[in-house]
Parts: sequence; C-alpha cells; structure tokens
Amino acid sequence: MESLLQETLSLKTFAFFLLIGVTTLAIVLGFVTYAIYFERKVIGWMQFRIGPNRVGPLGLLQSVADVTKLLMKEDTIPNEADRTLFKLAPVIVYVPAFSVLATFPFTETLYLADLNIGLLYYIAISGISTLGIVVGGWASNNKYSLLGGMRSAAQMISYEVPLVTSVVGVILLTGSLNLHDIVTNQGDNIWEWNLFPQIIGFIVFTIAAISELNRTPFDLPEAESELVAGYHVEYSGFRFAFFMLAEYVYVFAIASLATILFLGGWYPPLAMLDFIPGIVWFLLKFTAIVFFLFWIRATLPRIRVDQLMGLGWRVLLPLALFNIFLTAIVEFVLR
Amino acid sequence: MWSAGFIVFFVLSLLTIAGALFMISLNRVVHMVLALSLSFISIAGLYILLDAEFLAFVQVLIYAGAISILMIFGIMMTKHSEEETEEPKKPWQNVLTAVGVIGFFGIIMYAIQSTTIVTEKKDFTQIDTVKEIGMAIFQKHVIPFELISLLLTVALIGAIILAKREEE
Amino acid sequence: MSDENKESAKPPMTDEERAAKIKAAEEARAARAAAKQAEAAAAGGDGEEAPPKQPSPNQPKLDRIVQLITEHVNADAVEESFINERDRDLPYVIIKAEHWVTSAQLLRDEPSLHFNYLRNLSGVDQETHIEVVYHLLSLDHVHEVCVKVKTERDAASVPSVTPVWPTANWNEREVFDLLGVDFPGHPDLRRIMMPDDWVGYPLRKDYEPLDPEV
Amino acid sequence: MIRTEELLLNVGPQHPSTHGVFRIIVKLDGEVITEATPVMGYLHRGTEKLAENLTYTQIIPYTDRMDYVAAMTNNYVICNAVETLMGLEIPERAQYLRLIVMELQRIASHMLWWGTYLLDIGAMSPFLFAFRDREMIINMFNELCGARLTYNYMRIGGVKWDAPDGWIDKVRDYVKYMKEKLNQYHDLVTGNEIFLARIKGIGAYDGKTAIEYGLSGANLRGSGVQWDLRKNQPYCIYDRFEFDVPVGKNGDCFDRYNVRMEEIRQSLRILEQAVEQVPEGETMGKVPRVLRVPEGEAYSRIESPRGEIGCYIVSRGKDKPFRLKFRRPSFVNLQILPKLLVGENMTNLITILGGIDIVVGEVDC
Repeated sequence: MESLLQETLSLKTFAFFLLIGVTTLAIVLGFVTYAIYFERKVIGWMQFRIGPNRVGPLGLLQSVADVTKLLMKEDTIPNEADRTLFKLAPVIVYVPAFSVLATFPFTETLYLADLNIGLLYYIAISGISTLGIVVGGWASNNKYSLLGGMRSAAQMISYEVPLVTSVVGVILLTGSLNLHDIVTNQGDNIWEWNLFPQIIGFIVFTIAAISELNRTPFDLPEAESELVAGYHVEYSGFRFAFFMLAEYVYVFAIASLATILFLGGWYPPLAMLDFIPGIVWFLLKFTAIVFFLFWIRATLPRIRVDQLMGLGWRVLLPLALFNIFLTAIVEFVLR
Repeated sequence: MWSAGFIVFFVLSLLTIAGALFMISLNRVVHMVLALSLSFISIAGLYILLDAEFLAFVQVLIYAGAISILMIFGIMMTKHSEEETEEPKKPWQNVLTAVGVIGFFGIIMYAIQSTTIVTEKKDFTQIDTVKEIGMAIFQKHVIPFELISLLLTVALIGAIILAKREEE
Repeated sequence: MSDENKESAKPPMTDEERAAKIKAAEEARAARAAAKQAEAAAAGGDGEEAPPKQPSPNQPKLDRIVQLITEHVNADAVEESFINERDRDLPYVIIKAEHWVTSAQLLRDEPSLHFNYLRNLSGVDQETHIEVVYHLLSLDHVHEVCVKVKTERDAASVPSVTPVWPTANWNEREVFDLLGVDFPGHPDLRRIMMPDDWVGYPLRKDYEPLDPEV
Repeated sequence: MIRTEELLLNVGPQHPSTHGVFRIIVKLDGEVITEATPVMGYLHRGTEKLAENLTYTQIIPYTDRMDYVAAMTNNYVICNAVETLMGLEIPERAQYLRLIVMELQRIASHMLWWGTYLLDIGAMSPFLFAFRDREMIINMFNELCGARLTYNYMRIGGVKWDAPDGWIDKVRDYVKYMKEKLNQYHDLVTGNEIFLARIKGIGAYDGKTAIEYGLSGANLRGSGVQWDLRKNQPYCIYDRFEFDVPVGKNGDCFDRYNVRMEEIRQSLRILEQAVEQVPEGETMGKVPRVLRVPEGEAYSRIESPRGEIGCYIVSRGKDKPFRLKFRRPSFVNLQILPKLLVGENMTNLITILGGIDIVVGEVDC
C-alpha cells in the first residue's frame, strides 16, 4: 500500500486503487445494512417487541428492502429550495464520512493508509460533514430544517473541542498522532490499554463522540418530537438515504476510533488469548461499542439544547483539560 | 511527467482558483461561503502534495470546518435581504478597483521575484513535520506564541462583553 | 374561499328553502310562546311555592349573595334568583348585563363568598333571548353558584369577565364564535373554533347549516 | 448594529408533539420564544350542535370521541347529568362497575400520557412499556363492551353490559401487576438525570394563577391546590373509598408528572378496595323506554384524568337536549400555554405542552 502511493499513476495502479475503494465501500455498506438491522432488533428486544422479522429469514433483508424502497422513491425537491445546494448537501455529508475510514488500522497489517497524523485527519475531515448538514438545512428552505442545521452547527463546534482535547492524553502517552503507533503503544493485556490510564479521557471522548454522531441523547439536530426531523425534513429517496448512510458510517468510524484509541485495537484483553486473530478482537470491541450506542438510544431521553452547550463547555472541556494536565504530570514524573 | 502528483496538483490548483473566483462572482452569501471552503480544502490538498500533512489537516479543521460554519451560522442568524440588490455603480469605482488590483498584483509579483527560492529538493517524507512544528512553536517562538494566545483571549472576552451588552 | 362558495350555493335553493324556513319559523314561534308560558309558570311556581314547602339548604346562601349584590352593586342588579332543585339545590342568580362586571368582582373578592374559580361558561340561545351562564365555585368554601346574564338576540352583548377570571378568555371567545355574543372588554375577541371567515353562529337555533345534507 | 432575525415558526397542525391537529404559531428569537399564539379548531366537529338533534342515548357515543383516551369518564359525565336532572336511582352493581371502569380508564389515560410525554422528551422505550400496560386495560374493556377505544359502555340509568365471569378477578390481578410495574417505571425514569434536568422548574406557576386560569386536574394539583372532585365534591360512590389526593409544590412539569404518577397509585388503591366490594345485582336502573328529561337544567362535573369535565344540560322536556355544553378540561387547561411559553426555549415548548396533557379531540370538541 505504502509503496503503491509513491508510484507513478498508471492504468494498473489506478484500477487497483479503484478496486480497494469499491471493496471498502461494499464492506461499509454491508456494515450499515446490518447495523440498522441490529439497531432495530436490539431496541425491539429492549422494548419487548420483535423487531423486523418479515423480509427474508429473521428479517435479515429488511434493510435491503428499505434501501431499495428509498432508491425507487420519487425524488422530491421543494419548490422554493436552493436546488444546487439541496442536491449538493448529501454529497458534502457523505464524502467525508467515507474518507475518514482511510486511516484506521484494523489489525497490524490491515489498513488503507498509514498517515502519521491519522487522528488529526479523522477530526479534520469529519468536520466537513457538518457543513453539509447546515447547508442541507438551509437549502431546504424550511424553518424546522434550518433550526436543525443551526443546532447541528452549534453542537459540532462545541463538541469538537472536548473531543479533540480528550484524546490529547492518549497522544501524550503515545507521543504520536499515528493511529497505528497509538495501538502498538498499548499492549496485550487489558491493563496495558489506554482505557484505564485515560479513563477520564475515555468518558469525555465517549460523550463527545455520541454528540458528534448526533445520536440520542444528543440527537437535537433531528429531534423528531420538536423539530420533526431537523435538517433532513425535506429530503426523500436516495438523498435521504445518503444522510442516513453518512450517519451510520460515522457510527462505524467512531466505534473504530474508540477501539483504536482506548481499547487496544486488535490486542486481546489477556496475553494468553493471543492465539485468536487480531481482527476478531477488533470486531468484538467494535461491536461492543456499537451495541452501547444502541443501548443508550433505547434508554435515555433527549437533552435540551442549552444543557447540551452547558455540558460541553462547562463539564466536558474542563474535564478534558484536567485530563491533559494530569497525564502530563504523571508522564513527567514517570520519565 | 504524468505522475499522480502532477495531475492532482493540476486539479487542486484549478479548484483553488475556481473556488476563489466563485466566491467573488456568486450572488447568495451562503454560496460564497461554500465556494470559499472549496478553496480552503483545495489549498489543504496542495499542502499535502508538499508533504505538509499537519498543516493541511489543521487547515481543513480550522478553515474549512470551523470558520466556514461560523460564517454560515452568522449569516443565518442575522437579517439580510434575500436578493442582494445591486448598488448603482459609480464611474470612478471601476478605476479605483483596477488601480487596487494592479497595485496588489505588482506587490505580489515583486515579492515572489525577489524571494530566493531554494531549488534543491528536500525529502520531507523522512521528517516528522508535526514534531518540527511543535518544536518551532513551543521552543523557538514560544514568546510570540504566548502573546498571540493572550491576544486571542482578550478578543474572546471582548466579543463576549459585546454580545452581553447587545442582550441588554 | 368558503365565503364565495356560500354565496354562490345559496340562490338556487331559495324557493324550497323559503317555504321550509317559514314553516320552521312558525313552529319556533309557537314553541317559544309555549316555552315562555312554561318558564313563567315555573319561575313563578318556584319563587313563590317552593320556599314555604321545603326551604332548600342553600337558600340562606342564595339570600346572602343577592343581599350583597343589591347592597354593594346596585339595588336592581339582580333580575331574579332561585334555587335549582333538580341540580343539587344549586343557587341561581340572574344579573343584569350592565351590573355584571362589578357583581363579578364582588363575587370573587368578597371574603365570605370568594368565588375564585370559574368552572364553566356557556351560552344558551333561548330563542327569545340569549343567556350566558357562569358556573362559579369557591375552592375554599366549597360552595357554588350559577349566574346568568341575559341579552337580546340581535346585537347580543355581555361585558367580558376576562379581567376578573382569566379563564373566561377562551370560553368567551367560544361563545362569541358559536353564538355571536359580543364581549366588550375582552382582550382578543376572535373566532376560536370556526374559520375566521365563517358566516353565521352555528349554535344559534335559527342557524342554517352550510349544507343541510351533512 | 447587528440584530438577530425573528423567526415565525408554525408548530403544527401536523406536528408529532402537538398530540393531534393543534397548532401554535411561535415567534422565535434564536431558539427563545417571544410570542406564542395557539390556533385550534381543526378537529371541531360541533358535538354540541349535533347533540341538539340526538336523543340522550344517542349522544353517549359522541362523548366517546371527545376525550378519546378517556372515553369512560366522558360517558359518565353525560349519564350523570341526565340522571341528576331526572333524579334516577342507579343500581349498586352498576355504580361499582362504573367506578371500576373509570379508575381503570384513569390509569390507562395516565399511562398513555406518561409514554407520550417521555416520547416528547426523547425517550423511546417508556412509550412502548406504557402501551403494553394500557393494552391490558383496553383488552379488559374490550371484554366488557366489545370496543377498545370508544366504549359507549354506560347508559342513562346504569351500564349496558354486566361484567363477564372472572372479569373482576382480572382487574384484581391487573392491580397487583401494575403496582409492581409502577415501581419499575419510577426506577427507570423518575430518577434519570437528563429527565429531571428537562422537566424540573419548567413551566412553573403558582396555585393562585392555576385557579385564576381555571386549571383542573393534575395541572391544578401540581401547583399545590388540594382539589379533587372525587374528594371535595364526591360523585358516584367515591365517598366510600379511601385514597389520597397527591399535590405538588412548585407547579412545574416535574410536579405535574409526580402528581399523575401518584394518581395511578391512588387509582390502584381505589380499585383494590372496589373489587372486593362489588355486589351482585342489576346493572340497569328503572328507566322509561323513551327518555324524556323534565324541563330544567343541570351541570354535572366529574374528575376526568385531565381535570374537571363538566356537562351542562338545558332541557325543555323533550327526548333531546335543548342545549348541551361540555366543559372540556383540555380546552380550559390549554389557556395557560401562551403565558407559560414566553421566554422559554423551543424545546421547552414540547415539555410544557406535553405536561399540560391535552387531547385535541376534547379541546376542539
């Protein structure tokens, strides 16, 4: 992979890049399909319901049917909407969502790009999606979607800060922004992971990440009970599918990131469990985080917008700063 | 010649210029901001080509992400007429604009011409740019850095005070 | 839009309708006359015969209310007063429209009465006149009174008690909307249930529906 | 000077949290409401006008459709008004059955409120839990009268159907079940930090304001006024049972929430006593075939789950009412909304509106 990037662009290398891109897209789409399925199933069980069970065996094809339906739906654009931006917004949202996946090391050898500032890459690129959300909300020419878009912007700006500061502790421990290095700096045992030394960072990261994902209890931009559906009120068909897709790709990305940063990536929790391949461990941790997100969604009510801001600036940010301070002192003393 | 880098450079420069041009010529403010952020992102791409990844992603994070969104936020929150009416053009305005543009062009050209550009190729891929930047900021230029942070803090407090007064 | 429809829909049906209308009016007149007689008989009967027969437990209360109003508001503010034996001996007071707001204030503020809760406000088209009926309640003393204010059918108007009991606000709007009673002094008298451009007052007895079939 | 733009937002008539076709026009400055104007009438069917052309028995199904989540209490209020006017005697068994269905209805209605309120606040699961428990009550009603929502169960002079065998035992089991569930719901929701932060201190008013605005039910009791028609002006046979009237202190959404939750417990208490006392016997009193209500008027008022529902009948001695007026608690309670909303956050609009607990079918009547 590394060497390929340095080569001159021939038809062969181009085709190879394309193949990798398409494969990743297919995997991600597969994940999204079944993440939605499991989200509905899991929440269904938590609420004493069955969940999807009609399309295909055990309802396994439900999401496929949903997507097919979305693709066949009429593509409506409001009369007074800003047509160009209305069409552009889902793309602005989706493209960064997909690009952030490039730097994640899933195992020792399985990764797409080994960027030495991988973490920064994720944070920077994911911010662009918010631009798409705001623009989509504005272009719909609907007051609810505008409010949703503005909330989203405010939320993103407020929570990007604690999110970044919460991982500074990890960076201090590793001395690198490279995601691969961050994992290898952790170890084969659960106490060697960043989870325990960085417990404050982990908690802040989790909360800020849920907020960045716009999921319950921070799903204000699309709060269905007050803003109807927020920024994507006017979207239907495949444009809506893109928003939905981007949302779940970010779930994928955040779960991977948390696994890499705090849960030791592909390392087993105990050294003697080494014989199980790393990808299995990665997937297990990853799944646990995704499940946690679903669990939260079934349990908690939604927070209010001013409380959200208060939590971000008055609780999470000071905590994250304190964490940096603490980590720096401990590191200094230990060295 | 037709390496990936060259094509990418070509496309990115085109996008940067196009973004800047659109920024000036578009009518609606939101469109302008989007054009501007396109320009920002393309510039970030150019930084990557120069192996300055850290700079590139800070550019994306701050300019394309935060600044653009703040601009859009400000535009949406404040009142402005939907169709920007064209002001009656004053005859001497065009002349003045032309003088300004030519003057600016001259200064930039002069600055570029008079700079000695190092032509020897340095291999930046072997250098940890993040580390270099960190060293430069926190050791070499630590006092200016602190001064800037102080200035920003003052600006921040000032902005809050202004907003508070507005409320009353 | 609905206005135009109404206008255009009306003319073709006039002939049949007129006949029906005349007939209905005659019937109504007869009924009204009968009702009036009955009412007079009932009122007379209740007022004179009932008390000696078996004084209601609420009679002293009613007397006190009437006395207070005649003393503090106006000697002839109370048009009529009686006990409604069919409704758990509820005291009824009929007050003249011009004295109603001051009486309402008295009913609310007088410590021994303290009717602080307006539990129901309704309008009744009695065909000869329109009544606005107020069911008052005192949460402290747990006693009730029903106050009625009469007004004529054309140019029906009863002073608003929204300043006295804010809860009257929407209730008065409803009565205005459905019975066409004007409430001078009301802060925001608009239609509340029907569309703003609706013609007519549906709860009046002579109201003709837009489409009789429905 | 830069001014922020005022936004005129039309909440409803089609909005998930207005609980029906109800509309509020709000003026927003940022996300803060500067003015709120409720607009209603989208569900106005003219029940009062229709009733003038219907016999008394025919009116009963129309009352079902007013407060469609508490149809039993509506049935009762019209029957009670007519019975008062006619001076009818109601058989004991019918009285008990009426009381049991009304209290079950109160639980069902409060459960529905609880679920939808939490849905408004953003919690999804309680809604489904609440519906499961409400479903059991609905099934019991279904067994009793063959309808799940619009029961048309009560008749003037009694109830239409006697309880089938074993029905009373089902109620007894349900009371036991629900008591335990109620504790679980308190564990799940009442202590939740986010939930508390969302509703504590929101939409507060004092008892005096509540009385001035003619509020009733939990909206009145939440602000500390001890007033429950079942206790203070008993109807039916409520004076035979022991129960408490829960009151709040601050009059905010949290107090209203607590009052409603506690009312469920008190209703269970009443049911517990009632199922032990139900006598055998007739379920219909002696009522003439054609109901001619003597000339006169009567106002009947009872405590519905939403507050004081009243029925004012003016009769001219016919088999149809001359004028029928319903005092709808939702309509009266809603009046305080514009006052509460000013200066609140857009999100609090939903919290406050949900806290008032309206049913649009009843607001518009």
